[in-house]
Amino acid sequence: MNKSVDLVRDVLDTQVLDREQRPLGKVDGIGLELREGAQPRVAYLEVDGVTAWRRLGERVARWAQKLARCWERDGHPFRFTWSQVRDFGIDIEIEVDGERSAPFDLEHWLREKVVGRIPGGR
Amino acid sequence: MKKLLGITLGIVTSIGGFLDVGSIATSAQAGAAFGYSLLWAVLLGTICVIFLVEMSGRFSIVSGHTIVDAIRKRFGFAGFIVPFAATLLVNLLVLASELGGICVALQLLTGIRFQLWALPVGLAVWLLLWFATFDVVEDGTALLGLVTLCFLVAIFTLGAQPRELAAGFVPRLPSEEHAHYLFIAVSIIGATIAPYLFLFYSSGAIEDKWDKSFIAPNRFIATFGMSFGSIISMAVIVVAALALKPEGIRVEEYEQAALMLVPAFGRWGFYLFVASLAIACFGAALELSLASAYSVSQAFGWNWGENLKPRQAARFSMAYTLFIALAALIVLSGLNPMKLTLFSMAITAVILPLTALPFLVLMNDARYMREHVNSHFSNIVVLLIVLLSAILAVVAIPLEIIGSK
Amino acid sequence: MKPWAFALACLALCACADQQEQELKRAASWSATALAVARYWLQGDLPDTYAKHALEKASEELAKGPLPDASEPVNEMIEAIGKRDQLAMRRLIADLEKR
Amino acid sequence: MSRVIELQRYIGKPVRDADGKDLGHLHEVRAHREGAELLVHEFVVGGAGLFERFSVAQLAFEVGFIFGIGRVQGFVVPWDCMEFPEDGKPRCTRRASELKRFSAERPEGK
Repeated sequence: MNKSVDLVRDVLDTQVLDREQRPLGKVDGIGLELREGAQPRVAYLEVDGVTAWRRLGERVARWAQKLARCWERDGHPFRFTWSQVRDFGIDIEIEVDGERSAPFDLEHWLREKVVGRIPGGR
Repeated sequence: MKKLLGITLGIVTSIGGFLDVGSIATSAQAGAAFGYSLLWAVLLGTICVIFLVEMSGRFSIVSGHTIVDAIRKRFGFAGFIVPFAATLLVNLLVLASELGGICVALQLLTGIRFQLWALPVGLAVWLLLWFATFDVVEDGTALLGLVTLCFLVAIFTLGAQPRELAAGFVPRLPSEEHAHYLFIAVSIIGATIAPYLFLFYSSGAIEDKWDKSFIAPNRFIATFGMSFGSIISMAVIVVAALALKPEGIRVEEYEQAALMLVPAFGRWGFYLFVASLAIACFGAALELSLASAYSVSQAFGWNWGENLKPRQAARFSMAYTLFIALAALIVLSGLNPMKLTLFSMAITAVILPLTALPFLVLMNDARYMREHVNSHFSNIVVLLIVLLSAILAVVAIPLEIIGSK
Repeated sequence: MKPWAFALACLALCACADQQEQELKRAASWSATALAVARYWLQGDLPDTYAKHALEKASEELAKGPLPDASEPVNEMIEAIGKRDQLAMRRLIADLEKR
Repeated sequence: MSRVIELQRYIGKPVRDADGKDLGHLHEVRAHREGAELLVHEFVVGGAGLFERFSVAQLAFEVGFIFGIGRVQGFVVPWDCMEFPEDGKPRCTRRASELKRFSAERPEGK
């Protein structure tokens, strides 16, 4: 894998896959740690719908937050560090089990509340 | 051998899937009001859609991405959200028109008002998506869609004059009713270059796991599939011109369009029209619901795929469920189906640049396309037709609104 | 007066000028529709349910248009279909053609 | 002391140089791998290829690129000359004249 990485072109809004290649979401946010006298380092990469909507403005983000509260298990967004990245190319593959991570909260909520109840949704 | 099957299937599905409520309604009105003189609009739309469909197949094959997925990555969330929302809204209007088309077909058959059919028809479309897999949905409806070939047969039984037909391909304004002529031309182009067509095609290429060996077949499918499909659309114009125009019948409601196959097939004509309308709209409704669920899932990075059971892709399945429900409500509200269809097609032409141009940028980005980037010729063709139809639409819609008051 | 407002105004003007002409055209189209439906029905090419439904639609539109009296023969056509009275239908077709 | 910023909120924002002159929009953040870390070495300001908000002008600009109209140009700002104040407006501590310029036919390919 080549050394240089452009954070906007190659990382932001890139598809994130979990250990079993299942789509987890897109990189909606990048946490950059600014340090005194040392190069800024990427502290975390974030996959969270509300973070994405916040890029459009605070009002939109508040709406997204209200909505997300119904299915979010724990309040804070899903973050992973660069060291967890296993493969980096067209998509970013990370060492995480998607099923149990925050981005799948909506998926689980829908499965229990709606899909599970409809016959044939097995 | 598998490739050959893939190609023939690709062409068949494009023929069956090409015609929808938009092409039937706009072509019927065009033929009845202006005879052959709007054939050029279908041709123009077809040329553009051939390029766009070929490009969307090549894009998925080479980059491994779908279009929506890549537009977000290339332009960022804030840059992508406006074209995305506009396309979704138009998809909803077009889906409502498709469901409306099925309900009207049932109204013609039974006399029961179309609104009462809205929920049962919405449920039928939803049930097929909920229980069937991608192949059944795509291939089944397309094979049924071949019934629309009856319009082609009707041309020969009604004896169209080739010389007059050719004249229809030269664009020229009629002596009067310029505004309405322009509006129908734009609606035809919007009906022919429906964004969901190439978004669906690009997701299908990923779903069918097309690899590099499919680049040539993809070009073949796009060219022949779309051209055969558009020939049927042109046939509807010709049949309307031969069967309705001489009688002085202008198509304002589907009840009038339903007469157009009677001169060619007698008692069967009416039933063939109703079957074509219902099947074409049913196929298009399925494709449109899937295309919209695909684009929402690809925009937010959810797992997607019609081959996945609803439990495996709950967000994807709920996306098309919500979409169908909203569209059914629009039909239930009793909006005039023909007017809704024509305006949805015209609005499709207005927002076409918002989808086609970002896609054009992607097709010229070496990071995605490597050596398969677009040729200058296809860039120019797509750009010209897309901008032309958008400008025409922005002019035609207000005139039509003023005219019809 | 902004230029586009001026343009819109004169567009609206010429639009209503041919408004009456549009109305006449629509009425002619709907009566032609009624005639076609009646004729095809006589030849046995149209099912009764559709024929009645299309004629109801035609008479509704004609009643709204500039020649409302044209909707009377169309209403009688609907009854003719109900009674399957082909003779009356032929007479009504002739009557509507004269209008 | 160190501070963590949400980088995506600065992307596409206008960047001022030491004299307050507008350098263009923050367009790219170039980093490289150091062991398990990802360290930023420079910022690219100005140029095109990024929508802060969707704008028809930006789309026209991008389409122009396809036909070779217009060029991508801007400045390369080393990591230690870029500040990210709380007000969300990135600032460069050097003057435009002191910065390395870049100019390319179209957004650089991979």
